[in-house]
Amino acid sequence: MNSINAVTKPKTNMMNAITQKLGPLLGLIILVVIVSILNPSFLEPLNILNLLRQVAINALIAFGMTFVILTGGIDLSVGAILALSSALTAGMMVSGIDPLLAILIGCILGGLMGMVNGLFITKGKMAPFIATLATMTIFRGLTLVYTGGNPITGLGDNYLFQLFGRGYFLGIPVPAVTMILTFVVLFIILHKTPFGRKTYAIGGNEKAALISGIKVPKVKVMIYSLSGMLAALAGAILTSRLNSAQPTAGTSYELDAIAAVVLGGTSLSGGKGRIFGTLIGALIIGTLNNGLNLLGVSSFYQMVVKGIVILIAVLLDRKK
Amino acid sequence: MNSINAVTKPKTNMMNAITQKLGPLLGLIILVVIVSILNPSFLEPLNILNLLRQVAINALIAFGMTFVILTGGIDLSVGAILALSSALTAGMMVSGIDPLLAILIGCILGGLMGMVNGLFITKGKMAPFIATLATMTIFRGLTLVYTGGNPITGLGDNYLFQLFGRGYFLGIPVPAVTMILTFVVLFIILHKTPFGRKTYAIGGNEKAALISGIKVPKVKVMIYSLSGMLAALAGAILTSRLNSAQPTAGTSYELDAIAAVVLGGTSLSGGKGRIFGTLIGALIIGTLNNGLNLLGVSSFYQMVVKGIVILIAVLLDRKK
Amino acid sequence: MRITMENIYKAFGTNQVLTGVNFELVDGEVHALMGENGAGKSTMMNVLTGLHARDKGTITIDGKETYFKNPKEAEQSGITFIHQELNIWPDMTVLENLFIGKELKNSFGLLKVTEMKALAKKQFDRLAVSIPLDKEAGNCSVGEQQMIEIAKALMTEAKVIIMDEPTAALTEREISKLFDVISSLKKAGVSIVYISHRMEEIFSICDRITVMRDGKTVDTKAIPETNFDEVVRKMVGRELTDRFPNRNPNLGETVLQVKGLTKKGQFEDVNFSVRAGEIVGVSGLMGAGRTEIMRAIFGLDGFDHGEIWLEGEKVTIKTPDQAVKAGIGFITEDRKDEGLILDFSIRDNMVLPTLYSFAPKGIINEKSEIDFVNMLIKRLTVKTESPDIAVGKLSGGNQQKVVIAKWVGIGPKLLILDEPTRGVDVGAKREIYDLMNELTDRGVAIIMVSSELPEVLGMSDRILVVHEGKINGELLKENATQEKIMTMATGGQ
Amino acid sequence: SMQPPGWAKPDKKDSLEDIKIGLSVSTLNNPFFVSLKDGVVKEVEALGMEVIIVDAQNDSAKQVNDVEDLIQQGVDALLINPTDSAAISTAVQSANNIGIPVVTLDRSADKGKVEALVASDNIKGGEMAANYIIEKLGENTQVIELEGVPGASATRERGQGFHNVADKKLNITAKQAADFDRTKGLTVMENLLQANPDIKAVFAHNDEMALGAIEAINSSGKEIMVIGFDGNDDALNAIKSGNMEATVAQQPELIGKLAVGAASDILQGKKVEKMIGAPLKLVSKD
Ligand SMILES: Nc1ncnc2c1ncn2[C@@H]1O[C@H](COP(=O)(O)OP(=O)(O)OP(=O)(O)O)[C@@H](O)[C@H]1O
Ligand SMILES: Nc1ncnc2c1ncn2[C@@H]1O[C@H](COP(=O)(O)OP(=O)(O)OP(=O)(O)O)[C@@H](O)[C@H]1O
Ligand SMILES: [Mg+2]
Ligand SMILES: [Mg+2]
Repeated sequence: MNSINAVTKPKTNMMNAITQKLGPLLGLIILVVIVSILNPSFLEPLNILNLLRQVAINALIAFGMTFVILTGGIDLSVGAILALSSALTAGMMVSGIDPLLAILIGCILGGLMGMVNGLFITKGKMAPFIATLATMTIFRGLTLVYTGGNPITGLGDNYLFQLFGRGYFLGIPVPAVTMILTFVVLFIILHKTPFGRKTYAIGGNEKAALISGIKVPKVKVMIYSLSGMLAALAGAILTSRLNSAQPTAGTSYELDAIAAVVLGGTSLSGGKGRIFGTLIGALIIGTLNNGLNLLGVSSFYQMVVKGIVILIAVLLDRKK
Repeated sequence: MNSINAVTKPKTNMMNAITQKLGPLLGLIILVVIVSILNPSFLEPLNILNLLRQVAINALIAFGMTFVILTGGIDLSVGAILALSSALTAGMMVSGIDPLLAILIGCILGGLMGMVNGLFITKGKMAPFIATLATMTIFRGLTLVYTGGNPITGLGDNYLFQLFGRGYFLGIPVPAVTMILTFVVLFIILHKTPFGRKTYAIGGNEKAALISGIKVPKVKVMIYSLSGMLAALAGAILTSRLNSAQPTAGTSYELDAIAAVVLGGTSLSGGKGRIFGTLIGALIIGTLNNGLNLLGVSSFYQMVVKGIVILIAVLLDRKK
Repeated sequence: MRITMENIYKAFGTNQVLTGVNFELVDGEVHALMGENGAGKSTMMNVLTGLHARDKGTITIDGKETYFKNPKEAEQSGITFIHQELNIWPDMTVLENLFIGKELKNSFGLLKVTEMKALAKKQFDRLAVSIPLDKEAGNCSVGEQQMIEIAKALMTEAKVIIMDEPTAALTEREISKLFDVISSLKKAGVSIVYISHRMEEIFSICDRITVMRDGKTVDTKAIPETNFDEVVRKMVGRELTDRFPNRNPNLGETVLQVKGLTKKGQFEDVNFSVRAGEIVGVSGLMGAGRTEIMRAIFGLDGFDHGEIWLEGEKVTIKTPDQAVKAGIGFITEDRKDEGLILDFSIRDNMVLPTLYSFAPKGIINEKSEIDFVNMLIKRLTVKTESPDIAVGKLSGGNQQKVVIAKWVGIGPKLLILDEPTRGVDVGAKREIYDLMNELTDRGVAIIMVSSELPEVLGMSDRILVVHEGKINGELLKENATQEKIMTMATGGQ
Repeated sequence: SMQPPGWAKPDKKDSLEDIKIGLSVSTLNNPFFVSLKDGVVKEVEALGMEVIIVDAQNDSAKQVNDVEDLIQQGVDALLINPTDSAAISTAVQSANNIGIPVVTLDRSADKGKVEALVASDNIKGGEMAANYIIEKLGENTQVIELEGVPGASATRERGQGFHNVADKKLNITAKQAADFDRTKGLTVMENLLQANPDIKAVFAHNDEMALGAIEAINSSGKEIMVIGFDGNDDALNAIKSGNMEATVAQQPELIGKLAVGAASDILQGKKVEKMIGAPLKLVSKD
């Protein structure tokens, strides 16, 4: 018995390691297979391109959320930041500022809003949950004040701006390109630079990180700013896609982003997880949304199915 | 300098202790004073009664949330449980079951939904945030499936049922009476019984609690069940107030409940806080809602003000 | 590097911790810093390295007044601190742990992983540890984690290394390796501040010793000019005649019997028994699996097969509450993480396992609760102003007493003590030993897992030696020696 | 008891000089209701009265609270735009108890005494949309229906009207909720286009979703007729520019205006119609 065990152990260990690394990816593949069997049109190239485009917004927000969650925090304000920065960007465009410049400024403004979160959390020593819950309400309120509850339209017909959300680059939807480029940059930052290590270190053991000379407050402020900036970037894509800024844009996007991060295997208690997982997590959610639509599942049941998928995915992840 | 400090110190300490105990209450009093100066009709008896009635629903949910947060958890599904149990209760009433029996069964069903949360969190070892996020989606979906998206009406005209949400008992709105009775019972449980001590201990240090022989999973399951049951009770009040079950009832009530708990001085990391604070927290939120309406503040600015008040309150609490 | 700290004051709130402490460190010396728990040793070093700001006093380094703003600055100036509390990231790999906050990067700002690996390998070789670099640190035993911390400190090429209880979690083998490293560092001109509660070590490796009491320096002496008793007297403020009390065990019935306990990869075929009134010492090398065995008995982690018998009856213990009901108490090796709720009061901590006995009608009777707590505080001589003080504010020794009190309170049949005196000063240690004696006199059976050989030899009636998850031998007190235990611990007979 | 205690009841009205109108809106996050509110405000100002506005943010329970708060402020008449007609009943009854007249806008109340309902007929609007499609593309055309927020009364009524006609004469190949939201309209439409390549027309329960669907259709390069509901500015522009086929236009400002008129009539003791219709217009390019 014992000798057999000794032999099999490394194997199961390796298996475990593989499923651990591939867990979310495996989930995605299973999902894709099921959906395409039930409705083959899912696999049509145009649908895949659409899917990628739809996923981009959630993925971008979830990338920022990954950093935040890795530090053991949470950012409930991303949806509100998206809405506010989108409204401000559209406002600038309407007032005649060059669209790409407006997007740039919008992203910076988003970053500043994130920075406000970061400062409340570090200087104000507030729990991230409650700090970003409060700023969420504030940013939402400000968006409504700024827009008067009406969408902002008349954004002109700048070609580059339209491309930004609706165009194709080398046959790939521009938002998907943006998402992939952002992913690559963030992947390198997270896994190949000291900043990334610090992110993990803060989430893994904040006190020890502080003692090790990591400027914890600075890193956190940067990470919440990054999260805000990415939300604003997602907002710019949305603005271009809708050719308008919606006052209620991004409602409950924070929950989708958090779900993507968690489905990707990142632990909500911080210090553990990977941004590649988040990409997969976002694709899982996107595939679910797209697939359930294609299958004609009523939106009521869609909610039930989505919740169950999240439960199962996380449970399987825990079991390993 | 030093000697002066040494002399004044004990005093400030006592002051600190007092503001710590009374912090939230002080905040409430300040708020009430400001609102009544700006609009004296705030203090009219009927308005105070209305306020109490309006607060009851949030307070009941927040009481359960207090237990959950004290263990270091969170329950995002309370709003959805409220909606689902309310729909089921109304369904039973329409099908002719005695209204009070229906309410009782509804509360038990709410407790069962909470128990599902508790089991996922303990047996499934899931983070409370993600487990209750998933069940929130599921319960919402089920509510829509059950109601077909339509409100359930035709609840008959049982006098006791109408009293439950709309009536008065000894001149006090019945929901407020329910709230106060529940508060007293929960206060005793939390501060005077072993169960309450265990709740704190789990939040203070779960491992140490487990090793001290506390049945952590059992206590947690009971607490999530309690939270579900209180949400269902709140749902019953709402059903009576609206004389119908609304498929989208309780949307984002979880956030209001969490805000009430945190405003009441309970720490989101668990182990620290008081249910009396939660009552005050709910009254603060209620006063804000009612007061801002009375002052004619536009709903957009109301959101901004509410967010800022939460930030300030929590910041002041941290400073002590 | 020459460091002088003069007349340093430091208070946390109203708690005046350092009250005019003086300390001097010269090149190439190993300087012991001793004192009771809470004397302020760690705090003084935290002030030196900039983790805490001083309230008053001067710090001179190489003749120049220097105040670091944060530990990183101190490290850059050549002062490295191995903290008492392990600074480990359990979810990160050993390699990542070694380089946190000081990763090597190339000109693009990217990590240089190969270089870091090579460097880490070199340090590990020097310390003769063989922990895989890609193992998750959380899967390392406490001892291994301690070695990671030491390696991390050595890597900084520091001129001064402060070691705050570096050996608390180590067994003899690793300790002797560490001592080799210390002497070679000394030869290279590195000076070391060595904080420890293990007396033997101080006299074998240190050059000078500074004793602290109540936030003040009592004395600084060269090691040859002082002796064991003098140091203890200065630390505790009174004479301490013997380190261990006399044991006159009066053995009763067998309380616990473990038969063939096995858990794959952790321990195998563990058989032993403990009698009422007996102290069974459990010794072994770091990571031998002693803690795992105890956790399994207490129902914390399951086991694959085997039987547990209590007072002649076979019992099933799947969860700690069943163990508590059966009359077993477990004092874990990690007091802060598993033993106490640091933010909670002494009272709240002490009554945790006995809550129901104060609430016969469902409501807690606070008066009987307070009486009970006061009785325990008195009986275990916990030094505190009030039972309502948060345990986190007590000194290490007193914290340990609170944990023990918690279990004494249930009226246990069997107490499992895992490293009961880790990080506890000599005075408090003696009090804990007295307490163990008192308990066994009243018929309690005790299992004491300990890495401190003198303690095992001094307190046990019988000694079990664990080697790689198996009990490799059993020694009676009369014929046990350090050498015999070490041989068995390393697999010999 | 179902009545507040005597000591808590407000004092009787002071004077009828300066008339205060209370307006409770279901939400102001939506241009339609913003226009409705604007209509009320303009008319109130024109008549020299005062108005207090509260916004229920689509929460029925909040709306009941809001109405209580309005009553508390001593309004002389209540204009309520209910989030839900069943849920608002109790609030209407509270107003009835104190004798404050209630006019509802856009939706009615199931119970309680409502002096007048000012609304455009959503069911009829749904029918108009279906008939328009039949008229343009003939019977048995494949259509998709984009539904509003599940459970919202506009969703139910517009859907009901549309189905009244379409179930018999059109082929509804798919229907999905897009929550009255432009973003969702876009993604849901993208997905539905994938599953239903042969559809010829889309009926959206509001213009926001219709405009989202149009973005999806444009990037798919297909020719599909989109019909919205509401007639907001964006939609009218889209129709003018030929992007959108048609919309069942409501006149929210008019609804607001008529409601204020009704209220002031009631306060002056004049009789008013129980049901005041605000005309619907089917707006198309031609
Ligand atoms: N961050 C802090 N905040 C408040 N009090 C503190 C803090 N750090 C230490 N103390 C208090 O300062 C006193 C001295 O603690 P310190 O850790 O320096 O003792 P020590 O001599 O290192 O003891 P030990 O031998 O137990 O490690 C203790 O009473 C402790 O409670
Ligand atoms: N949390 C853990 N996860 C996985 N492996 C662990 C864990 N903790 C300890 N181990 C491993 O289990 C083995 C036994 O560790 P254990 O703590 O029981 O040893 P010990 O004899 O008590 O030594 P120590 O003095 O270090 O506490 C070691 O090889 C260790 O690396
Ligand atoms: Mg110390
Ligand atoms: Mg151990």
